[in-house]
Amino acid sequence: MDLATDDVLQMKNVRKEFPGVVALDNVSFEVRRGEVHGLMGENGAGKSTLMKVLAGIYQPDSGDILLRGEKVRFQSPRDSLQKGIAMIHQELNSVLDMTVAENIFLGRELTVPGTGIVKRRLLKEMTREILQQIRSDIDPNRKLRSLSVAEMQMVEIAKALSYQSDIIIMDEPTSAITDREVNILFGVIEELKASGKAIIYISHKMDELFRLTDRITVLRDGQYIATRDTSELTQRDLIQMMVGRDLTQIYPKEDIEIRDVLLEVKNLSRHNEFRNINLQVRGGEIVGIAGLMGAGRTELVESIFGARRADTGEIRVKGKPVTIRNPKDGIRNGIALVTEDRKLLGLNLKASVKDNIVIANLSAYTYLRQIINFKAEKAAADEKIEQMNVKTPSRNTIVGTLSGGNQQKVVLSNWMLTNPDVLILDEPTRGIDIGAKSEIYKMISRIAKEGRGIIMISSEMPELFGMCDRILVLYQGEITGEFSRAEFDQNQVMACASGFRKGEAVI
Amino acid sequence: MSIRKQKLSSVFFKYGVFIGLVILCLVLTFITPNFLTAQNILNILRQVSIIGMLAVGMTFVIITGGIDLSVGSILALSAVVATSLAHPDTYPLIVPIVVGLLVGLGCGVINGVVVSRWKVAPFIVTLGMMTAARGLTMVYTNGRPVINLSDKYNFIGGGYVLDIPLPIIIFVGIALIGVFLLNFTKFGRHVYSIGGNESAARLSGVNVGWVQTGVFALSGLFAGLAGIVLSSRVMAGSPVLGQGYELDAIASVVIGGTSLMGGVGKIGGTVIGVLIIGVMNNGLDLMNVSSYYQQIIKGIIIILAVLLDKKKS
Amino acid sequence: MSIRKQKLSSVFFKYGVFIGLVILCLVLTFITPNFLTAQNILNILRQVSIIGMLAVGMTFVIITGGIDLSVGSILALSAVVATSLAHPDTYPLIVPIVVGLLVGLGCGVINGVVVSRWKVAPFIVTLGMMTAARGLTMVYTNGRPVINLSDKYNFIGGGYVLDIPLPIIIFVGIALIGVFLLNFTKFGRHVYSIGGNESAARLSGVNVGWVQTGVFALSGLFAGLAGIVLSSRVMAGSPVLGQGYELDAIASVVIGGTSLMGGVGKIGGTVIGVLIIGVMNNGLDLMNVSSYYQQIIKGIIIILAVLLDKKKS
Amino acid sequence: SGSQNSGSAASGETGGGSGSSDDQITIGVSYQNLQNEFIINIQDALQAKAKELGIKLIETDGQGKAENQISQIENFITQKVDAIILNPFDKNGSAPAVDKAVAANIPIIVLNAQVANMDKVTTYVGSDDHEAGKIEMQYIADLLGGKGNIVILHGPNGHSAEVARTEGNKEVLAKYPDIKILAEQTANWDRAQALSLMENWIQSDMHIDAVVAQNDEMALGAYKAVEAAKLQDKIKIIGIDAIPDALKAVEEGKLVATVYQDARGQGEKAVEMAVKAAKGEPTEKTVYIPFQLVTKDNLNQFK
Ligand SMILES: Nc1ncnc2c1ncn2[C@@H]1O[C@H](COP(=O)(O)OP(=O)(O)OP(=O)(O)O)[C@@H](O)[C@H]1O
Ligand SMILES: Nc1ncnc2c1ncn2[C@@H]1O[C@H](COP(=O)(O)OP(=O)(O)OP(=O)(O)O)[C@@H](O)[C@H]1O
Ligand SMILES: [Mg+2]
Ligand SMILES: [Mg+2]
Repeated sequence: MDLATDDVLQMKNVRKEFPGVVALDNVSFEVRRGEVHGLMGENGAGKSTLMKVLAGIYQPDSGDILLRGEKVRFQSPRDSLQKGIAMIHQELNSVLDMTVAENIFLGRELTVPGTGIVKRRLLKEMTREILQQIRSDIDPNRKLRSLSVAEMQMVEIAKALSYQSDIIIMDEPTSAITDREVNILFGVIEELKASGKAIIYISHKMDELFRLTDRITVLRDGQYIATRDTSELTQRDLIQMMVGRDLTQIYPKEDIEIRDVLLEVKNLSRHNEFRNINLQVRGGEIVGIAGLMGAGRTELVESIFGARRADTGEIRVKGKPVTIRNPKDGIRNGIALVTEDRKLLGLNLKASVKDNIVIANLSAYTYLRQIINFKAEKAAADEKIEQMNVKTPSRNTIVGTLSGGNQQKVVLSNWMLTNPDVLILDEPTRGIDIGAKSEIYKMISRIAKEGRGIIMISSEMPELFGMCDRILVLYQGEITGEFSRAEFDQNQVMACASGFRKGEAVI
Repeated sequence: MSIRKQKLSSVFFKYGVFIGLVILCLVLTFITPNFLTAQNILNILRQVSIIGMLAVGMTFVIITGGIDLSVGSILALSAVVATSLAHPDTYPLIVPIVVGLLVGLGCGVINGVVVSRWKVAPFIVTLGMMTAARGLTMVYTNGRPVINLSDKYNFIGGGYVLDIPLPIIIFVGIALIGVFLLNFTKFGRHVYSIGGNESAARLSGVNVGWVQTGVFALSGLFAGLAGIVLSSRVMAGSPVLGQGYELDAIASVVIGGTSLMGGVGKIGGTVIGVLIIGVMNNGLDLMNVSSYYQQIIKGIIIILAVLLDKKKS
Repeated sequence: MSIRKQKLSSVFFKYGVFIGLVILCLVLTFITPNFLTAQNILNILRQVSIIGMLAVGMTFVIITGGIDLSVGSILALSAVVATSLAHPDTYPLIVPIVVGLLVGLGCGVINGVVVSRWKVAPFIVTLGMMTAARGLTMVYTNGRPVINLSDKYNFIGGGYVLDIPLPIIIFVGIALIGVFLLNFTKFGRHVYSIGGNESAARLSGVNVGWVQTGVFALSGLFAGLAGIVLSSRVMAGSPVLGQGYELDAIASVVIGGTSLMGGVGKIGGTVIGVLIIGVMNNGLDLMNVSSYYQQIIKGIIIILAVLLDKKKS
Repeated sequence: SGSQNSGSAASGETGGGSGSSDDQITIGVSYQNLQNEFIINIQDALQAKAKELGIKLIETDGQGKAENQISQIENFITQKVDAIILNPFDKNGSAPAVDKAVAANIPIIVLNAQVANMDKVTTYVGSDDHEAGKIEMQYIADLLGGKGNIVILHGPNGHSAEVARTEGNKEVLAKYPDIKILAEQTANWDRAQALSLMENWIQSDMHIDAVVAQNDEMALGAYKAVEAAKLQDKIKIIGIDAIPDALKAVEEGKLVATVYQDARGQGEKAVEMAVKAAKGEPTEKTVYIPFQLVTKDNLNQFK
């Protein structure tokens, strides 16, 4: 038997049901030694669930897992870790008040035999070595809380690698790290592959999958669609398989008449976050903000909206200076902010679709500003569900049970109901599949067409280039460049994002 | 077949606590002949009315993800202040009532402001208030009950309207106000939204500080009212009134299906929770079960009720 | 200048509660001549030792994000069972001690199992246990204190070793065990990790159920020990022992900087918290402040200490 | 009522530092629980007497916990008080406090309730709760003519007064086989609890002839339930303590009687004995201040 092509892992006819959802319906899946196996599918297709079954987090309702030909049952993550399966989870899973070393060795602390006493110094040393492998020099004594999101993600990656597992699952590992780190990770993956390990790689980013994987398996609606060699696939085939239809034009950019200035920001500064920011947004215009992770983009827009308070500077809405001290002021002045983290900041996951859609504009559906007008509220919610094409069983469905893309549409609906002049979108498509993405782009275009101004933060260059009329680039809290549509150039924008001023000669 | 079975059990879990109450009542009806009499039902309702008022306010606090340990002490402080103004031939009845309510409201507002402005955990703030308000009550009365109250004042807790004891009517009123505020107003919606996701609520323009202050104020206000009714029922403003009531109120709320994590809960559930505890106390007394065993049973029921409720989801 | 100022204030906030304790002691030394005497210091330490033992166990529970309301009742149950085996000329001393500890441990394990297997909120589980264990205590003793204890048993709470009261030595021992477990062992790491991020801990292979059971077991065990020491100190196994102690223990833990949200906390902080409450009680008694005002002051201090601590971050 | 005057903080005197430096006599007092009206009455008498005699009082509140009282006695010893007055919460639990005072050679006067080690006490001033339990039960037994059904409302289980009063109740009952206890339960000295309990008992078809409450608060709560059920002519209710509210109720015929305990006498005597002991003068071993039955007939003596 040729070991190199032997299936190290087989999942057979796995079924997993959650109340009201069949997350996995008879899915089969094989992984070989020494391959990088991509897993693709729309939001809610069941990718994470399948991997969680493999990692022992969920127990399948039926179906088998064969590891190196042997049937296994995992009752807990511990079982699966012990059998050589490690996972980098889609959501960050760090203990923020513990140190890097403590996090990496959590659950398998080395102890003085028979005493339970942790060998602290040894673990720190080992941590340093592990971090070395991913060319990181983070101090093992630092608390996770003091790290940037990207650093945290790197710690998680280091942790998963340190198990020396045969199978490593990576569920969207690059959604929060910068290009430099992505490249390091890819290097590590190549090494792992060369040493005969199997990597299962989940991502919504096509380019990564084509660059990295040997084979790709596609899931749709909890069902297995197909597994193909990557080399045989085109992007179009893949989308076809995922979405079940052809998606020709992803970016529906339209020419829209640019109108008067709606929002003007002058010399806005906030200590340690951003300095002397000037920007304008006109009706019908989509202004992009590019920059690396940690450039201060989120902080800037949060200050414009009122979620933070700027130290100095001026904000004008339709020419009139306004004071914005809290989100309420922002909303009152016609500004809306779709936050970057919808689960943490955007939604009440325990409440219904309807309640989430109307919350920011609830006053409009009341008598005497307090008593709720149920009829008006329902009508508004239904209208938005229809308009935004939210796929939900009913308006009373609990939002937490919807897929990511649909949750994002609920957030958008909520803000559109406030009828904003300026809509700010912070990473509006992060972690969202390509089908849902294209729908959200369509909505953004439509919103611009209504004469509203849009600010869009994104870490994905193609998205900014595809959608924006103008792009501002932020580097360490300062604007280093502004580009009009005609000037869009990947290299120039990247240079500004890395600290060069626009026009400064960088080849 | 299997679908029907599933449906049945899902009905059971959905209305689990309510069905629990019904079963409890049925059992008691068979065991003790005097359980199901109009008089006894009125008894039970009157007995639960005080804890019930506290529990309605507590429901709001718990839905926002908070907790209020101070209601028992606030009840006592309001009671002694109100009764000290309710001697015969002094002030008109409205004075002790309004002042008593204001005392409760004031304590609640202090709780709310410390929680929302200074961001101290509600458990700690209300633990501090619990201790301090009891101390104030003692200082105000010098440790002695306030006695010699006017007949009008005593009517609040002891009187009847259309043969129904007044405390029951007041409790029902408070419960209805609770339902109205929680389910029919913007304020109520904001209460849920804060408990569900405070940051999201803040970013959606909800004035989190106000709403938090509001729920503690409401809880304090209802505790003040409960203090007036209780002191009137026992015809004395004793400074030791209401000790330990906070735990009964919290237990009722939780038995009624409101999660201590916040975000979910209903006044209707709380009322059922209050009734379960009340019916249980009454039934065990009717059966002359020793108070020792009553405590054991009560402890177990608290856990079981929540367990039953958990199965729902 | 400004940097130095910032540094100073950051030192103050970092060791805020400790500095608070020092200031409190200095003030009392000046006001009351009898405060800073060896005898009085030993007094204070002996007086805080019972709450101290409970607070050490409570620290573990709170760091995991839980809470244990049942320690006062477990203390009483262990005390009455232990004393009932401690009459002169019956069993050797080891028997009441071991049985008393096992009772505490058993109750703690039940708490832990219900929390970790059945996923009921710790507040509810321990509220139920608080009620039920008190009832059991009453049933066991029929409401009467267990008296007539052997001299050996009475030595535990009343004796001296090298001129130091034994309860102090036991408390210091428990605190050291607490420090060891929490900071030097794998178990301690897991305690922090569960409080910091339960799902992360689970995904890292931490056996969350075991650790949760472990912390409640520990809290129960220490409560059992506290029950033995207390009943020996008062030379009687009274069924009303320890009522309300859970709140003092929780207050001490929180004053000491442990967050009710879980994930952070130190035994050292808890010891300081315990001392602050003890010194305050002692000082106010020495200054002859009325117990009513003492309550008010205590309530305010609980809130202020936490507020001070919050400013730290 | 409603007076804002703090009880103990302004205790008697203010001048001078604390402790034993001056020649003024200092007495440490540990009350069982200052949330109890009767104990507060004792406190008032104590304070008044101390003021009259120019004594400095250091007062502490055991808050219903024996261990607190032990701690407080320890504190008194540190403060080198001249004498200690202990009003024990728990017959057994507060006893170690006496040992400590004796070991430190400080005279200890035990007030109002007994301790297990009475032999070590300098002086006992008080009444016997056991006696009170007997008096109330005897009166009810007489009223019922030795035959009938009663219920008993207990104080908090394990509380020394509850223990002693129950013993007294039962001792008398032993002589009357025809008096049946239909139910007995604690209402924790609390009026509201007694009220609910009594309401429930009345529901359960019991034919109650009398309610024996171990204090007046509970008796008054029980009356409220009885009145609401319009049974006030059928059920006789008795309490202990003779608090003002109860005296009024006796006058109005709501309670058949209460049992008077002389708070003032106890408080005053305790201070006198403490002063004597502090000065090294001999004291009586026991100063017994009897309970007295209060009925409509002798009511005026007690107002
Ligand atoms: N714990 C859960 N309870 C209920 N439903 C769940 C749970 N976890 C997942 N689901 C549902 O199962 C389906 C599959 O979800 P899963 O997270 O596996 O999708 P995914 O392919 O990883 O999507 P994404 O690309 O957004 O990460 C979705 O409909 C989701 O709502
Ligand atoms: N709550 C916080 N506490 C401490 N540091 C923080 C906190 N939030 C953010 N930071 C730090 O502030 C910097 C900016 O963070 P952030 O990732 O929000 O920037 P950004 O430009 O909005 O990036 P992006 O939007 O691409 O994620 C980072 O260094 C981050 O670690
Ligand atoms: Mg996923
Ligand atoms: Mg950001």
